[in-house]
Amino acid sequence: MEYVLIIIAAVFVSNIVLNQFLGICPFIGVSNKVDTALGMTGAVTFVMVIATLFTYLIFKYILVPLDLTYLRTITFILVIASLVQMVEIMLKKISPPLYQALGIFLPLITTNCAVLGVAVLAVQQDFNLLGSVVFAIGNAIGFGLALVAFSGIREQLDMLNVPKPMKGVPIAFIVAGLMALAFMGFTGIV
Amino acid sequence: MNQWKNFSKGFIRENAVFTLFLGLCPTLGVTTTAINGLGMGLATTFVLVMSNIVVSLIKNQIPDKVRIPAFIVIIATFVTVVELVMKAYVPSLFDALGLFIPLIVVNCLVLGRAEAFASKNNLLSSVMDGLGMGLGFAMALVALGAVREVLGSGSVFGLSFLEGDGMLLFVLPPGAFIALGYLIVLANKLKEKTA
Amino acid sequence: MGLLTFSRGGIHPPENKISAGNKIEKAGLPEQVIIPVTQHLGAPAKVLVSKGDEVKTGQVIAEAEGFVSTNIHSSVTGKVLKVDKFPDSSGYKRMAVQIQVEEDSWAEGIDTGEEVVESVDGTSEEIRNKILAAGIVGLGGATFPSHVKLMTPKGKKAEYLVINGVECEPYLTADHALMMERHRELTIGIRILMKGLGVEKAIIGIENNKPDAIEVMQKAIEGENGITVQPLKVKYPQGGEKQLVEALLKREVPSGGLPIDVGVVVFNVGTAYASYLAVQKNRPLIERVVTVTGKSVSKPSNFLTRVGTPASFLVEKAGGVPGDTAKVINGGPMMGKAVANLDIPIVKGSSGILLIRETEAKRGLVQQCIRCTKCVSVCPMGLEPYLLMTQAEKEMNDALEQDKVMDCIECGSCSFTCPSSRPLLDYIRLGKARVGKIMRERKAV
Amino acid sequence: MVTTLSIVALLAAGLLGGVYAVTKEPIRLAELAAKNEAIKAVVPEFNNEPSQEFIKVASAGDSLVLYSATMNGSLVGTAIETFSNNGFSGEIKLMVGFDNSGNIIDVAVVDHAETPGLGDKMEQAKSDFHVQFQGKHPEDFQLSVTKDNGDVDAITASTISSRAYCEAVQRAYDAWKETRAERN
Amino acid sequence: MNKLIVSPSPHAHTTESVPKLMYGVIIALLPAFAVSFYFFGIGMLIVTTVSVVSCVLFEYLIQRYMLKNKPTLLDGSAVLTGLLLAFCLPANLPVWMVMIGALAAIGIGKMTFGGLGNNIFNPALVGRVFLFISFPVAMTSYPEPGQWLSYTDAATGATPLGIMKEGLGDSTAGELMKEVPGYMDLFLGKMKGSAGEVGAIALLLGLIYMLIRRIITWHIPVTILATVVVFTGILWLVNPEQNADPLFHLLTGGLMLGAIFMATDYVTSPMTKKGMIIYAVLIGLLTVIIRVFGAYPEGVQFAILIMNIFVPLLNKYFKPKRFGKEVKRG
Repeated sequence: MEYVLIIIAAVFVSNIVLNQFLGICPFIGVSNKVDTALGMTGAVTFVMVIATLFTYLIFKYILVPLDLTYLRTITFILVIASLVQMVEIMLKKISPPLYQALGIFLPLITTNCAVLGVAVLAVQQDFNLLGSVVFAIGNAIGFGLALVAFSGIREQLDMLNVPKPMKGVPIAFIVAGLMALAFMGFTGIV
Repeated sequence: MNQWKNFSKGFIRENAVFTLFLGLCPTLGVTTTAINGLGMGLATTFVLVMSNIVVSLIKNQIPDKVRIPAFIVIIATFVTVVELVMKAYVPSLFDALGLFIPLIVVNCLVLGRAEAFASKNNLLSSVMDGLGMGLGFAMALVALGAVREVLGSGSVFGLSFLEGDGMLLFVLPPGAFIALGYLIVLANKLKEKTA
Repeated sequence: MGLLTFSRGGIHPPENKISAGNKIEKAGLPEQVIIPVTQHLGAPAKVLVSKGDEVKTGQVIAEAEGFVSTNIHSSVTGKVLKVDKFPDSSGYKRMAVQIQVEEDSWAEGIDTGEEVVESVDGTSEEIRNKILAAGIVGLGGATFPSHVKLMTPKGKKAEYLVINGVECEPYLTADHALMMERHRELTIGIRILMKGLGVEKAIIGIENNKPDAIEVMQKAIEGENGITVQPLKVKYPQGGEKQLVEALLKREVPSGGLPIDVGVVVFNVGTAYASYLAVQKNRPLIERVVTVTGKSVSKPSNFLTRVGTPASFLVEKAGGVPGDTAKVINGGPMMGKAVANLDIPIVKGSSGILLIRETEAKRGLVQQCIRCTKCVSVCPMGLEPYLLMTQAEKEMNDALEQDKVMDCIECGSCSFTCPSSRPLLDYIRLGKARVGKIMRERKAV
Repeated sequence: MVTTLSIVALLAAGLLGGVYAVTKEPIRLAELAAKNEAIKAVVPEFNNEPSQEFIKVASAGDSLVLYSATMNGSLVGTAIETFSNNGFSGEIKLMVGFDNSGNIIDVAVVDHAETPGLGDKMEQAKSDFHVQFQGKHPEDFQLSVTKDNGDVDAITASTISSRAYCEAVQRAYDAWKETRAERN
Repeated sequence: MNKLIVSPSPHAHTTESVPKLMYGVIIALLPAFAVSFYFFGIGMLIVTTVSVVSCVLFEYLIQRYMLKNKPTLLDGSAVLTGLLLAFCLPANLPVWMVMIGALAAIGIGKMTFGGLGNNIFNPALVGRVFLFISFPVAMTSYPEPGQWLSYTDAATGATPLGIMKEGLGDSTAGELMKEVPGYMDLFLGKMKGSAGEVGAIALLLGLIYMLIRRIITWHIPVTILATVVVFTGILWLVNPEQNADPLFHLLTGGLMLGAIFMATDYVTSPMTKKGMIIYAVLIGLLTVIIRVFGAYPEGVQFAILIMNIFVPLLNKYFKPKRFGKEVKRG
């Protein structure tokens, strides 16, 4: 039950994009088409969960015992960067179709602050190992939900007559704002 | 002249937030007030200038293959420096900016400048570029913070001019997105006029 | 349980069947006729006559060229004035034969008598040949050569013959009049078509707004084996063959397919009547019933008209062009074509000439789509016209194809129903043309 | 290639180690100062280091921290860091100061996530909500909102936040009572 | 002969038009307006007038001076937005707040996207939620019904839903029911609430009118209400002490107004029947989830806005049943 609540909270109540402002760049950048958004979601989920798992272990069993917590930021980003590299190489070998689908998104993920953000939040909030992984899964779902819904809206906007000055990024922000406004309805359900 | 260009382009023409749409997470996340915006902007500027300096100094020593990891290490180092210094000397601001200080590491603006500018230009240009881009970024954050503060809390830089509250929406996440959306439109108009 | 009808969408435009109940009148002979050699879908027929030739009524003046093509006959007796390009019903200049009318003397071998010949002789092949020789095409408007439809493709089996007596277009009453006055001949025509197809069962579908026709036909088929009359709920476009087959048999013709894919062949009542004349009387298709109507028309009528008669001749007969006429339509208001003038000739596919007043003809100001979903809910093919229109506008051809633009039957229900007066069908046609071209090119590769 | 990267990493580590060493003490002091600041807000003037002299009391699966403030060695007040999990948006952390007979001196908010404009009025800087607690003794001042027949006037349109606030104060008082013997 | 018009088929057109549809909805809102005028008097009139006038004015100004389009005021959509916005505000809301709400509704919710037909979110709801988040205190103090000319502070307070939300936990639903008006009053609209959302009976009349005139179909409103009844019914059966009964949920708050007039907004609801049903079921579920588990006593406005987000996806993945897919060729 506790884990279900973690997921609900991460997906709806404090959605990583709409409430925490993490991962805005891909949210704005990779959301023109629903298909791309789905691909990005897959890639982010993959990396986010693995990265959170690794960083959690490193933090708990290396940095904390050695009193090196001030190296958190630098360690985490290196872990994530090398993870992305490894995932890329492995995917290419193990599952070319999956690589085809996710490959182009992988390099973008290194600088996706949602991944680093979730890793940092997971250790900050003192979850246990399973809790951290569940937390990462929840946030990945939250990211995906916002991204895919948003891309649906943008696909529709492409077919409508958005005023010229609003086209592109500005209207995307307004839509994101209104999405965040709607999501405020979830306040307090967990 | 040339250096002035390197410096000034970051304000409007290549403004990180309004034109290049980089570093949006902190832009939205910390700008509940103008002060927070300024703090974040300056912290980012520091990291940006320092990493630009280091990168332009050692650009010839770094093999291409490990360029990106090296840059990330350099940036992360300066981010941690900022983190520690702020924690020690301005703890309240550090609390307000929270998670977004470590996240400067993944601010595409910083890595982007290191990669696109500092690794190809000399020291002085890189400093000017970092300073301009950073201050432009800070300016955008202050602008957004000011708008949100005025509308949301009825105050500017903490000075209250309104009895009671403003439109709370602007302090909250939806207001951040909406205010930024309209600011970008405004900046575009401005750009058209200056161009 | 209510009456049968098709399941998706549909609309109820005002019926305006002003000329219903009027007897079929002979239109008589005009001074000149212009007979296009393309009055059917498929390849134009090859002209056999030239300027100065004397032709007799019912004589072949152009010959089918290829499988999907059919014969063209002279509808009058007289002298060929010209073989040239004339504007056809849609305004395009097409090859046609202009004949100065002298008299009405029929070519040899044609039985011009009125007595009904009951017994249907000959094999199905002989029937097909007679139908080809008589130049019969689908008279519902599609003008697809009928002999082709009678050839069941390999691997398919025809099970039902469906006779289309729906006449769902507002205003038009030609089929209605035919059922009322030629029910006997019609029934024999159905028998002929059944034999030609080798099917045991035939269903005549008639909309419920023609109770007299239903009654008459029910009487006419008494004692016939395997023929039934099925009254249908009034709903446009029930006359579309896919809709009709679904309404009667609950079978859905697959996307991109033909009724024969579900074991059905559909013929219009007019075609069945023409088949009777062709097989039993050797009479080629040179005349048909044409409704001339309109709210201001003084004598709305159903004319038995020779092919090639100028529309103006018929309109004069119906009392002349009313002063408030703003639009002339060749066909019904939903699918007919607006024409630029009345010089166009009546052809095999002409079911009516409709004169519309200014108030009716006006299209509303096109406004923004408000996504009211009315077009989606009326589309009989289950398409999304609002979406197809935008996709066509933005030339999103892949999306158009994916969203089945080619399934559109161009019934116009969407444009009819749009409260924003958006030209949905216009754009969808454009999209169909583009996607059709792409698909053909792909096939060619 | 690997060497350059190692050198870069080594230099980075060196720099960081240096900065860390320099800032370590200021960071500790800053954290202490923050705590003392909160304690100072709710108890009379003291001259000890209450943030160093604390006891923990278990309560509702978590623990409260009691800080004793002394002036020249005699107890002038107890600051209790308390909480409620029933806030509008989760946990609320308060610092409640008690005098030696159990009267509330003042209440300050340490941390909360309540809605701006509504629940956040519980902060001292934003409204006078806290004033009504000053000088009251929980034994004869019912620590619940008037709607629930208590003595606390709730923040407008924020009954839930007000309730949580009362709950946290009550929890602090319970802890104060429980540890009374042990402190004196 | 005059010059003939030549245009592609069809040559017949419906007599419906956008203004007719919009004014049809406005007519359907009149009974609810009458009820709420009866209970809230002059304040209701002021809020409604200000809201409608500001919406029309903002739309005109934005079209004229910012978008530089030809203003399309007469389509009635701005009037409708203004009415709907006013209907979900307390009758004692300060005039300037109403104007801000109208600006948010028309400016952000509608014209930013290009005006009628382009918006993703229901404009009236954008205005309403904007105000609700921005001015939470003013937006949650409702006047007692039956005050005609002015409202006294003492007689303002929470809606029946608000009383239920705050009371449950410490009291049982049965005890709380004594603090709210009886069912008959709830049905007729005699309760604290937003100006136009009281008066279930009047709103239902509006629904019937719109169904008869075929302005909307039953799918969305009926499904939402049914979902709410089923879901709250289950909760009530499981624990009647801590959950209000389905009838209470049905008659209170903005549920009727939302289900009948807001969720059915053409522009922001799905295009297919299947999509509509899913959309409506989820609105019903979210409404109850927010009401029962969330922080706010009322959830229908949020629920509709949330589902507005997913309408493009519903449209993308729930297509109408195409003709002739079932039978495979050959």
